[in-house]
Amino acid sequence: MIGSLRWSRFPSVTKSSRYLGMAIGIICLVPATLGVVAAAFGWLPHDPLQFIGESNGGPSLQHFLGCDSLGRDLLSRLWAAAAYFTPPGALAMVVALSLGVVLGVAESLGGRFWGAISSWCLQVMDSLPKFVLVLLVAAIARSNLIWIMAAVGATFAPQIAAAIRSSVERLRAAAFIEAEKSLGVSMTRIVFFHILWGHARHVILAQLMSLMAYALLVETSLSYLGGELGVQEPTPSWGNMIALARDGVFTGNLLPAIIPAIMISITILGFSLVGQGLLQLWEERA
Amino acid sequence: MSDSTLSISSHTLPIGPRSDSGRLILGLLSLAARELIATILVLIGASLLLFLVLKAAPSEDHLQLRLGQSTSVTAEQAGETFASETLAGQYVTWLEGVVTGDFGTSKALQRGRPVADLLKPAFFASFKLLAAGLFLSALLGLLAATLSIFRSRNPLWRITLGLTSLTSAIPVFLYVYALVAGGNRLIAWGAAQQHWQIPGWFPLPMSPDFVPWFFAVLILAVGDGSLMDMTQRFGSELRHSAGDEHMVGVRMMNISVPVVIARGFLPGALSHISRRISFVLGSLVVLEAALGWPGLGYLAWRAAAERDMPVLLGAALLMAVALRLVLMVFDLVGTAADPRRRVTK
Amino acid sequence: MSDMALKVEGLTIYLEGRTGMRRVVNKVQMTVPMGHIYALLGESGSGKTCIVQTILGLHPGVPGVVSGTAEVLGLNVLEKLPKYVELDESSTPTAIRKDMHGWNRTIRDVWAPMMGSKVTLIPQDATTALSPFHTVGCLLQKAISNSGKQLGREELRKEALNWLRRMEMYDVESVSNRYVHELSGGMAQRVAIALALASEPRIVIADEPTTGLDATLRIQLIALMASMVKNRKATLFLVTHDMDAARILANEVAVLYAGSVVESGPVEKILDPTYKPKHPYTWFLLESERRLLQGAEMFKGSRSISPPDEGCPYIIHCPRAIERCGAERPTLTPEGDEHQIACWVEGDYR
Amino acid sequence: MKRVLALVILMVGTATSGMAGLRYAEATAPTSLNPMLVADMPSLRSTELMYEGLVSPPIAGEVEPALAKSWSISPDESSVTFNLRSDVKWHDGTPFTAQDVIFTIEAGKDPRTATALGAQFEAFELVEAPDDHTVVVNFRRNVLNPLLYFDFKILPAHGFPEGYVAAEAAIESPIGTGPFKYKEWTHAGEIKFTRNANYDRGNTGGIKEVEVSPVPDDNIRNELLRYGAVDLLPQVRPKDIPAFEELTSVRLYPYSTLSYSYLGLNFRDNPLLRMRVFRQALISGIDREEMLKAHYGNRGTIISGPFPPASWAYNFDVKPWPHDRRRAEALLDEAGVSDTDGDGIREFEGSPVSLRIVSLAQSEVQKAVVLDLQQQLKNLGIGADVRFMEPMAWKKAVFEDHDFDMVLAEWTFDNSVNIYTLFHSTQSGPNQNNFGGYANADTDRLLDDSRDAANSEMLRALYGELHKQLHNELPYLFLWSLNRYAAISSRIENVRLHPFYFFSYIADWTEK
Repeated sequence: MIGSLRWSRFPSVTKSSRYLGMAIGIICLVPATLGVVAAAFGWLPHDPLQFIGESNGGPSLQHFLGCDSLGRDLLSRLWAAAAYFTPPGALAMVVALSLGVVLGVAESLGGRFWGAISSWCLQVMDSLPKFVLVLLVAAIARSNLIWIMAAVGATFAPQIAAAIRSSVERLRAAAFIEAEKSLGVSMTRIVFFHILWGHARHVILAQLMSLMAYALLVETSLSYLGGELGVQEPTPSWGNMIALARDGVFTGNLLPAIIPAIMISITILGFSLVGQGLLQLWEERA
Repeated sequence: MSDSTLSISSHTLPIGPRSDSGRLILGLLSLAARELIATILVLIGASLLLFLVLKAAPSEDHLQLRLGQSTSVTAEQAGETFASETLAGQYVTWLEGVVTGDFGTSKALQRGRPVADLLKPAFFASFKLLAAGLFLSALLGLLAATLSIFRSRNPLWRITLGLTSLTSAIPVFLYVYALVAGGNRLIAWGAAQQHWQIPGWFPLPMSPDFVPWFFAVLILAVGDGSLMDMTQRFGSELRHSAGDEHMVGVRMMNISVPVVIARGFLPGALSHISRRISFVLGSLVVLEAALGWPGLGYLAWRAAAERDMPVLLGAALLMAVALRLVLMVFDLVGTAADPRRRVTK
Repeated sequence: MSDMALKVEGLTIYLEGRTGMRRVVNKVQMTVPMGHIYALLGESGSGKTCIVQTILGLHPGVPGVVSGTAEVLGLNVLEKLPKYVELDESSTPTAIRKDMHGWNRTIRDVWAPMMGSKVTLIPQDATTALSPFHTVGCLLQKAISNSGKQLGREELRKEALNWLRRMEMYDVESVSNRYVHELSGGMAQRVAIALALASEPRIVIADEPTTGLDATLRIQLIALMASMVKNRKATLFLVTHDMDAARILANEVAVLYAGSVVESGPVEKILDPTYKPKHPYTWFLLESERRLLQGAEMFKGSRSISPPDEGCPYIIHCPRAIERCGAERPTLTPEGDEHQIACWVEGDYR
Repeated sequence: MKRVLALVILMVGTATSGMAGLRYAEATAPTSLNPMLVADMPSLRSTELMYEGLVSPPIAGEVEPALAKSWSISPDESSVTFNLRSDVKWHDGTPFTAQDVIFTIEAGKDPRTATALGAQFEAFELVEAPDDHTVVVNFRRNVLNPLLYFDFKILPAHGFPEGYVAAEAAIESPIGTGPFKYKEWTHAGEIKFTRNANYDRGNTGGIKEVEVSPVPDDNIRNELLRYGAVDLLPQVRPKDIPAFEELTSVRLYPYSTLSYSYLGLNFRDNPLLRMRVFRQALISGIDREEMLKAHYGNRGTIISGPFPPASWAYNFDVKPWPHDRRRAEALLDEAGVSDTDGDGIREFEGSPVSLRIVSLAQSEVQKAVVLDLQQQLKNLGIGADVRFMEPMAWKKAVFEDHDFDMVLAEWTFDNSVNIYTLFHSTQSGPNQNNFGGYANADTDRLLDDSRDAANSEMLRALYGELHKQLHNELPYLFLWSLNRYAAISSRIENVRLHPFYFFSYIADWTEK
């Protein structure tokens, strides 16, 4: 900053507000994480599939959040849904990361030919609306969440690739890559150590966070809409829980619909806030 | 510039001793021509990708791609001929049909009806909704971004902006659910209490009349993270644009600062909007499906649920075409606004 | 109106860094008479740019000016400036709430009427510092009309082309239709000089105008600037680490080290290699230059700045520091006519 | 507050006034407007608006003249001669002649026509037209009540130059002779009909237009009727009935449809389901009474056999299998289906038992029933996967691909309660009604006999026998028959409903 005149009229976001945002984001992710942990260690209060309580029963000591219209424990279903979503969600991240890294590196460092090819591939992927591509895969794979999430991951590859490309561009501007190359540092090392880890780490992480938010959005939307595209009953998903409890507003049983709705919203908010915080960290560093 | 995905960042424009506007128009025309070619290439790729995804399906769904409108042969015969072709042949046959506006016939939604018949009216309804949603989203995002910068010290505004993030994290389908269930209940309750009359568009999802339509646009503009994304991106674009080094020179020369900020802001903002379209199209599908409104998104969802592949493919392709064209236009506008994007060689 | 173009007194500036408040400029004194060319000499990071920013009102939020005045053409621009830093009893600076409205108001009321007409700037890197959205011709026309002249469209255009010709450029029609990023570095810098002078300013502030240019171009530009400024009888406040430029252009020089002026006076007294410098830092600068030219052995080690809170800022590197230098801060004291020096050690250095 | 809202409303336009005609909402859009291809109730109801048969839809075994003015049955009941109306025109203006009747029957018999009415047309042998307004239909064999075979709708011969009704013809410019003309099928799935000005059978009704719109959400459908956005719901959920009873703007019309719900079983490739003991174990293990109470507020009857309990054919001597968990478990063990590895799921021949249940994703109630069923099966130690599907996909899976083990569905019958196509082994091809591929020689024999029954006493006896046999044999797991209510705005008057075809008397309805 010192050295050349700059007129920055707007002060950048203060540190405290950024960390506040990230902290809120992490807090928002706590309920879902609790669910994943509880399900993984078998700490669910009840079997999420068993009809054990009273239909539309209210909260009680037995059932902390009450029961749905079939008498299944709501809390157990909420947590089990988080656990059920996690592995496919992680798969989406893996697919997006691997595809994005390969294409992004090929595009920005692969020379004319491979650069053009992978840039074309990325543009093709980007020109198809993400959700529609997911719908197509869902229609073929029926309600197999693994395939759906793999498709979500694939549609996010351009974002990851873009993060890598912009990192490479910045490093290029700093004549960093050329310098390293001339020093005989291997390409793999440049790519993985300097670009991916050293420079693009935060922005890739931020993109992965927004991918998770989007994946959750897609899964719950599909499960809510039904049509054998999302998660099918009786497997719990926050989306199909709301779908089954839709009557609530008309019959006065609001809880089974509202609680999953809150879960969806805060979890998506959590992912977005954490992603945003990471992105701001990155922008500030650059 | 931050990480802009979609912008094709460097264009070569010829420089001659012409006036600026002449140069600009000439340059933009040649750029448009080149972008059109690129767009066509990308669209061919997109259709290939869709076709291959469908071929990868374990079922016989892909045979539904056969041509359906020709009357000289029956549908079964056409399907058999189609199935007997090679993979490349099938693709070419299908693409040929698509280019001439023959997307085949619906297999489940309205069996026997040409897909193009279903898509055409749906497209315009959806396009209106999409454009309005994006516009509103951009407008609200710009407003929030500006406020977040100028009023960043005011705790009240910061809380308001935090709440904006919160509202934006709510998925579209939840908004629709709340609107349909809660809105109808509210209207019915008010009517029962004689506070107001039952409006013509009641109950909500029935017709895209103006009021429900406006609510739908609002949902599209806010939900699924749209508003949050816009606010954040616009904010960072604005900061970049306003904090750019040239602002020193601009201010020292008494050139209008807002105009320069706007010109620096526009290309980046447009590229963010065009990236957002892909997501908003997804929200549109959910919105229309949840409301049951006629439109491209509704068709796409119904087609996916009923496994009506010709309709789904047609909808996907149509959306891809629209998306690419809008992208192209935005890129041209961005290039016109910022001379730095017209790199001379 | 005072006959001083620029008068800075006791200017102290704090910046908010990652680790907290940092003092970058410490009680700087400068007076630049009308029509003079004044060079502020110092290495990177010594606080030159910060001083310019504060004088020009280019840095909101950040400058925590605690004390001092800066009069530009007799107007104390810092008078209405809202304070962003205050000192407690133990002189520890703390940031206080930044007042955007007050800042904007000050810019509008104080700076805006002067900037671009009475006071102009030659930026360090013209390719990035000028508006990328306007062609060169357009910018020049704007600058010319900033001077208050009432000219018609065609006259404006002609005058703009004249300015380009004055800057020894060819094919001026074509150049005036280009954007700044389409020019080479040297051309852009010429345009920047033209822009700074076209509005007939009283003061031109040049922020390292020759940095980043190759040697031949640098000399050319310095010569050009010298003739242009002298012809127009403008005051030039030159901020640079380029001693040649200072030698050729300036009447007076101030040497800045770590935010403090260590020596100031007529250029021939301070920057003459044959003249014995008074301050060890000035000597260091000149000696470095001499050794470089003669191919002698260079100084070892870095001169990176980490000035102590108290005492002479140069104490770490100073070969003749005495006890007093560590305890008490030297002030500028007159040393012959118009020559001032901040050093406790009496007598010439070497 | 009031003023602001009034302003909004003014901007929006006034409410429901000015909307003439009858609007009704179905859960799913009709899939076909061709009566030959109709396979679901929404389509059946909408085709009833447009088409007519030779005789009116039978009610209590009686028919009235429709396209035929009069008829005479040959003494041996082997042929019927119809005198057709000569003043009837198709909606496109072409006159209606005997050729149309001949075409319809020929097309119905044509194997290329994908119709579910094949068995009905199978009964006809020779159709002749002595002149343009006379048709003689000969039966393949003697039938009990020949007129009841003529409730099919007549299609225009000039609309189908190929000579049969292709599956693609589902909506190709449908033309009929009925009281309403097809106007348009919007891409939203709404179908609009306008009054056929040429229709004159001496009716008194005055409804100008009919519009059907698909509204999948039960609650929204109810709200629509409650606030006058539609005028008619063909069927309301039992649990919503109390709410409608309170409203003065809506009248409930109970109509005893001849219908029941069942779990269809696929006999094709599941060796377990082919075992009668296993099926009996299932019917004993499922608590149907509890389900009826929990999900339908007990508005229905548990059934024991293949006939709707409101029909003349239902054998009340046969009692439904009682819920008996212990018996079910004993039967399962007897069938060799037992839990050998103690994981709660029984194994059969070494592999765990798992059934694929397919259901329409139509409503929450239906979903709840299926999930309840799944849970009950699980409690019996039988695993079950559920797939909720959209209508067309469901139809394809069940009727074409036979890709299921168990399906929750419902049959609605006309007065003849002819179950021949449901259980006869010859009716198990694609798109035919015996989708489960059930084949049993005894059942086939009884069905054949019943088709040839000489008089109604005999038929009743044979059906009683059949009822008993199928009760034991369990080709379906028979569940219950629900009480039906149509809810119609009190704006519509003079309403009379046909229990099966529903809109048969709409030409007499009037609107206020």
